[in-house]
Amino acid sequence: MSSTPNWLERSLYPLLVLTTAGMVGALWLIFLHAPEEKVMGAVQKLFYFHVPAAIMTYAAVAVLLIGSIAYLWTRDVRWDNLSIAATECGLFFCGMVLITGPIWGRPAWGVWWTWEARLTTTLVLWILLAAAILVRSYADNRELGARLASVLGILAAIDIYIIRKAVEWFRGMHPTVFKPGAERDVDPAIGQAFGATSLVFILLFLLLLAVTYREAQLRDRAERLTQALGR
Amino acid sequence: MKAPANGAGFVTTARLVAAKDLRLEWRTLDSLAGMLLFALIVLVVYSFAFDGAMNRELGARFLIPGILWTVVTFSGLISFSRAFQNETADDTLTALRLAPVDRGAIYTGKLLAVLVKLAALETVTVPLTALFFSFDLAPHAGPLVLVLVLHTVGLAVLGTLTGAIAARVGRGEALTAILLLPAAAPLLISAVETTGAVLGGEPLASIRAWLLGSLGFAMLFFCVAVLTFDYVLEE
Amino acid sequence: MKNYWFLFWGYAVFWIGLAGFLWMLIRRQNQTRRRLDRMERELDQRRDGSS
Amino acid sequence: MSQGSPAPAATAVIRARGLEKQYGLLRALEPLDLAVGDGESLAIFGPNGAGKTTLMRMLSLALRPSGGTLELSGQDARRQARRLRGAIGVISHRLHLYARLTALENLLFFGRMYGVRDPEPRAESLLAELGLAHRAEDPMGSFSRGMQQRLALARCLIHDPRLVFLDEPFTGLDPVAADLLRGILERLREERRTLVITTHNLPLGLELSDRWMILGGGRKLDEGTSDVAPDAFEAHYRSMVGGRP
Repeated sequence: MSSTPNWLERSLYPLLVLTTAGMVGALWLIFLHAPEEKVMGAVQKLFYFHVPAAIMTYAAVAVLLIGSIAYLWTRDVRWDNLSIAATECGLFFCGMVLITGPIWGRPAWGVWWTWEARLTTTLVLWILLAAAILVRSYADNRELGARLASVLGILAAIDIYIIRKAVEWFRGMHPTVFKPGAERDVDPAIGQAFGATSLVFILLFLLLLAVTYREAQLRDRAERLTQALGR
Repeated sequence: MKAPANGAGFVTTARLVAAKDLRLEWRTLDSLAGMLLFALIVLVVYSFAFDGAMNRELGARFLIPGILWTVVTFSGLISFSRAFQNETADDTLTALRLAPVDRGAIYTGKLLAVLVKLAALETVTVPLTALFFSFDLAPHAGPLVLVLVLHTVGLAVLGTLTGAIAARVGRGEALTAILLLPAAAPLLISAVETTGAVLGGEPLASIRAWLLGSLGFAMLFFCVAVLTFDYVLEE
Repeated sequence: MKNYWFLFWGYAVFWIGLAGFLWMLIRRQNQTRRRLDRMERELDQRRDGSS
Repeated sequence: MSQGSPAPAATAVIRARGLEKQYGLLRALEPLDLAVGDGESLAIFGPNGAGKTTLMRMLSLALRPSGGTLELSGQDARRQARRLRGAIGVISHRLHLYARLTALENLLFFGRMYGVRDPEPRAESLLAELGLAHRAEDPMGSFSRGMQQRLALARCLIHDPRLVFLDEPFTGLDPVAADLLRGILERLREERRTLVITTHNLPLGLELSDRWMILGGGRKLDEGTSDVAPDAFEAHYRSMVGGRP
């Protein structure tokens, strides 16, 4: 019964191949096609991974918000599985942003960390996502954990928007590589490399989401089987 | 046979729950005693960390807001996590669930009780902070009260919700802190900013945007809490 | 030129992180699958035994 | 022994179809059909872990079912939950009372929560009836177990519920308190309230009910009417649940 691959499992390998191929292409564009940026120098190339990872973090939060609301509405575990997958992927991308950020920030700003708008937001988001996983593991049954984590998911999604605004207001010094007015000055190759990497990251996000979702599904089935066997 | 009793309305329920909680608190001083002692200890530790000379040199607006809000936030955690732990002893939480009332109103009642406790805490700790770190409270009293009330309400709105979530999985202050503090980040930033401005003698108009922002934050999350509380309370 | 080291480490950390995440996912999934297989075999045996 | 006689559809106060509960790992209750008529009294028997408490909690709208439908007084329980709760009273082995509030304060708090118009006289008459009037101003925590259970009964009845659920109400009661409770339950039956009761005391359960149901391993094993000889029923019960208590 469990050996029957569903559409999710079947899409996994094409997605993996596509992502890998895309990644190779993106790396070629980043390192061999796009020129070195004049002001920031070589480290600027971190931008091609740092920014798409940040965008995917927000995408994961959006998926989490949808999954949370839909679960509370329908009480269908499939939505909760989606929330679990989105939380885990969000945590991964968020962690990558948090690590690549300071590595870029050190040579660019001269410090590893500042309490700046996006850094603060990202750190807070990471804690909130980790807390949602914590609450799930503390809950003594799946249903309660799913419900509480869904409430937290909604809370985190709304909150992250506000925190972003608040801290921006408070102090913002994040580099903006594309300034809306100055877009014409940027070498088109930089734009191409960035666009390609973003597409590859979308594929990567979908791939990771599929894997984590599939795992949540398997765990569900394992629980049901355990119960069918009388524990 | 009589028709089934229709449960109490939203406001009545909130008032009943709050009055019940405060009566219990008054009899046991369960959370208030802990809150006050904890606040006192934090203040003493701060007095080791920052001596009076440093504070006089910098002026009240630089050190005091941080001290004040860490004291309020961390002592507040005790009342947030106790708000629902006090319903576990004889499973009165189920009794509340069985009542034909809006569950958002139960949350509101708990929030009101928490707010009264926090107000009591602040009336003691704020003058005490002024005393310990020797600055003059009197000229800023009015604006300071406004700032305190506004941000305390916002903190309690989120704190009561996260405290309930922590209590539902059988955890106390630690989990409440993990859930609350990141979520309340914008509020804490605003609290420290505006308190500093007020203590620095700046006019309220200069921090109008912050105050309105905090008010909006509190109202938004109050609505979120009332709407989602059914799911938190559900067995 | 120091900047090249930051560039190198930035990408290295990303790949290490991704590999670690994938490794964790695959390991967890294999565990779950093994558990599932074991239970399914047991279920089949019970069916054979009872019929 | 099976004389399954579901109550006529028109007068059913509780009607469950395929009601079930699943807790992640384990299924606490298999899909179950149930109908209890107006003014009828149903006794639910079964060993520990049979799913009695889960069923009671779902019927009293404390616990949300995983599947199936539940109608109380002909209304969908999920949609009308809040209104229907006003007609339900619950007694369980947990007291659902505040130890630090006095007997009277406990009753007044819950009476007001249920929207009882004039709770003071009602609370006082309940306290008098249950022999607690002299302790009305004492905190519940200072009571003996039997008195606490009586106060829990008063709390359950403060809003005059039409449907009363009693989950092991006799557990931990001394003989005097048990007799008092039995008298009150008899009176509730005379008043044509609908009762659902779980107990390990088979003769007592049969005496207090019109129909019975045996649960085991999360499913309904058998049901019938209570006009049977207690000894014969006990033998039947043992054969059903396999000798377990």
